[in-house]
Amino acid sequence: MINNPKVTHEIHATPPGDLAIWVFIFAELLAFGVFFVAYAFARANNVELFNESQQHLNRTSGAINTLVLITSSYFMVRAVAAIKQGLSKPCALWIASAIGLGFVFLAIKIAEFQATFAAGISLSTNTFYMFYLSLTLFHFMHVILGMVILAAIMLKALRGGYSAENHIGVETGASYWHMVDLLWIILFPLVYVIR
Amino acid sequence: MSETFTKAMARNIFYGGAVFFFLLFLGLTFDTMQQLPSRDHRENITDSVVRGKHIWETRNCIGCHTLMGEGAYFAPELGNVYVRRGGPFIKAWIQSQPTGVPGRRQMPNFNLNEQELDDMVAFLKWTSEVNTNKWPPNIEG
Amino acid sequence: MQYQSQAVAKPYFIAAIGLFVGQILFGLIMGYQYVVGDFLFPEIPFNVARMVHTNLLIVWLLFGFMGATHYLIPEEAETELFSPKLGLITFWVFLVAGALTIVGYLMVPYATLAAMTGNDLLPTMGREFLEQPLITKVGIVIVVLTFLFNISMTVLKGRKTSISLVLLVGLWGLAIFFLFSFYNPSNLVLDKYFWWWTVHLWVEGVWELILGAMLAFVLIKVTGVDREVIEKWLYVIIAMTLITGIIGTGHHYFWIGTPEYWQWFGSVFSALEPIPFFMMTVFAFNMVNRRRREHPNKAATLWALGTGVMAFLGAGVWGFLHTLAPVNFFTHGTQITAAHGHMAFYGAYVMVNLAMISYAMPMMRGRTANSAAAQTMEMWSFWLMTVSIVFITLFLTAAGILQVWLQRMGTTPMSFMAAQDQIMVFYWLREITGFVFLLGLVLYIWSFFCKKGEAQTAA
Amino acid sequence: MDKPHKPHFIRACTYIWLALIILTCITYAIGETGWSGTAVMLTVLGTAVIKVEMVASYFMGLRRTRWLWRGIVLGWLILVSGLITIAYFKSLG
Repeated sequence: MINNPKVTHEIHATPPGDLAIWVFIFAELLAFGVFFVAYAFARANNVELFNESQQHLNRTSGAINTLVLITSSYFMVRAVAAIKQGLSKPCALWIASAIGLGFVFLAIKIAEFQATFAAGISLSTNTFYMFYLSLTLFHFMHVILGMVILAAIMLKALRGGYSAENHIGVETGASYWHMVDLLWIILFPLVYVIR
Repeated sequence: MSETFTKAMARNIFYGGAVFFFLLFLGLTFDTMQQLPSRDHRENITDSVVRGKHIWETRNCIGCHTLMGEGAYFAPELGNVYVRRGGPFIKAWIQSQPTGVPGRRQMPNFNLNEQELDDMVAFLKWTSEVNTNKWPPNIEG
Repeated sequence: MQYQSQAVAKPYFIAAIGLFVGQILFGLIMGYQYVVGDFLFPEIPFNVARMVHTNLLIVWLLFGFMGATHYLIPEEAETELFSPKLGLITFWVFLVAGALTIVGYLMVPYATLAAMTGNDLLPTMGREFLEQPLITKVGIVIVVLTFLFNISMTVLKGRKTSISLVLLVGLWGLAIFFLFSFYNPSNLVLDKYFWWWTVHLWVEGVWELILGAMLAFVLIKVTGVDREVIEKWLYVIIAMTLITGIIGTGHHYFWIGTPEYWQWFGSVFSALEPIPFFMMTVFAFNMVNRRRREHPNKAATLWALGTGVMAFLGAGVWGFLHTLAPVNFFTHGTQITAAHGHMAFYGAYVMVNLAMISYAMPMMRGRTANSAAAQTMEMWSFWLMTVSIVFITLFLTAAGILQVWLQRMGTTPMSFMAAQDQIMVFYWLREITGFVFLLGLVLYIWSFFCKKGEAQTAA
Repeated sequence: MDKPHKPHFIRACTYIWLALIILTCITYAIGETGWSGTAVMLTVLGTAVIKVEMVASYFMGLRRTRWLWRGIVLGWLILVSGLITIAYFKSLG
């Protein structure tokens, strides 16, 4: 029976990808969440310092990075869509482009860090920079870890390791990558914009 | 939970998470090592301070006292004792032990000579000058 | 007992319990010295008693871990030990080295012991928990390396299960981080920084891996739940342990001269450290509820469940109590730390060792479980010891809160000794509870010799 | 079996992607103006909350799962943004 084009909206019992990654995702959300709240309350204690130091941030590069990550995240959605149709090669291609944008994010971020460190700013300069550098460096490492995961999945996809029926690995990598994007979506306005 | 939660993925997260956070820990350690010289004034570590630390260790002072809050909780904190009491008091106190007052906590007499006493004071002086983020809360330590 | 070489574990367990009794005796001496300052002075000054108490604790836990490893690795790897003889040699070398060290602490003034044992060559003595002379430290390294060689070869030639792999990672981690005890720079801040790499990354890092592996093994045997499920949970729990515990070292870097950002990293990550212990409790109860067999050894099941709960209470809850920097600013170096220390060590590491011993000992004596009478006695000892530790922790917490109030807060703080005099009542209560603990321990030992009722040898 | 049909969520996610791009540009624009104050902060934070909810529901596919999973992420989001708002009001006071 050919199922109708508008497929019924069936509800899965568990989120896409391996449940173990979701335990890790929730732990990371908790850790970042506590850091975001800590930033907010630390800001409440010295507003002038935070507002003044925030001026020196490169908001443009932060915004571009947000766009980069969102697009990269979208690419992963397309990668999952591709593999659901059993198209291994296109799926690998989408993942490769997602990793490509990941490199773009890293490049922009490294440039931003270089400028910051060149200006003699370090973790101990003041509370704002401590939070700014901690949060962005912590997120930066998560982007790298995410790209390692995506690379592993891409290689397996290239070897035809996934199929329409069995592609839980791709969904796992996609879920983690979306989390990395999701965290940056909060981090950008909180650190770069709100004053 | 059914097949949606595989052991292989959990194992990967264990190894990945451990390596990831150990690298982050090494990064923070590297930065700390850069910042420390300006915070602990290591330029003030004279031979006397080194000998003082050696005496502090070989008499197992940490077995009763705390130093910067770490050690045994039987006797007072000595991280800021130099500020609290001053060098001469420390030397006199060490020499006058044990008090022998019945029922009170006793400190053995380590029979330190004049040189060793000066070294101990130098070590405690250096320790009191380390930037410990304003700890302890007050002079009592 | 499926493999003959598992019997090598027996002397380890016996030595472990023997040293445990010694630890408690010295604990009682120190407890009394807190209230009657000059008790046994100058024969056994407080710092010597403390050294013996803490070193016996660590050494008996290590004996327990090594005994547990010698017991479970052959069964996990489904092959005989690589060399049972080597296992016994390691045991005797470790026991003699440990005994000599303790005798050295007691018989000779510490400074003389240092001079005698080449401390001038490479000074590593005089630091909390690492007071052992240089030759003992070198001896420990040799013992642990031969032990690891013996165990690793066994696993290599046998079946590799997740439990044995996790246990090996934990044991190799233990050996590697012990090497930091040889690094003792003259800069106190650097000394403390890397001292925590041995102490913290042991008890809140690799030891939790060993704890997880041992608990998983006992639960598989006692509940019969299939290995796949238990090993999945094990990996998730120890993943969370290292994710939170490694950076969690930061909660020791608040006040020792390290930069201020550690107050944020240390607080945030160590605040998450109770999560793996909570998961371990849920895991233990979940497995026991979904058990597929009624194992006759009820006592071991009780110990396994108790480990989860008490580890979460002692290490998790009591740890969180004083891990946030603003709180730790006041409670650092007070009796609150001691309270956490007692319940955390007992809940996490003492209980998992006792669970392993109470599971393995009957097996090694040819029966699946002790008689009902013996098990009842053992359960009595469980409740006596656990409840008394809870009370000791409560008394020390109360003492700590009062100490903080008197000595650390307000505009007219009391001196240390004046504050100590005000909290003497809690030290008396703690000392009395200590004797109840000793009673529980004696009951535990006696339960292995209880002749009443016949041992159960159900399959 | 004929080629499995194109997943239905592609088109939805494409629209979501565009929406996210636009919302980011808005946030950036607000940032560039340098305005501050409660209204601006609530707008920016609100935008971020909407964006995160979109990513979680559509990109992460939580819309197609039991309410529990979506609830966890949404609950976390509300808690964090709520605390940030409280901290912001505290900073004004």
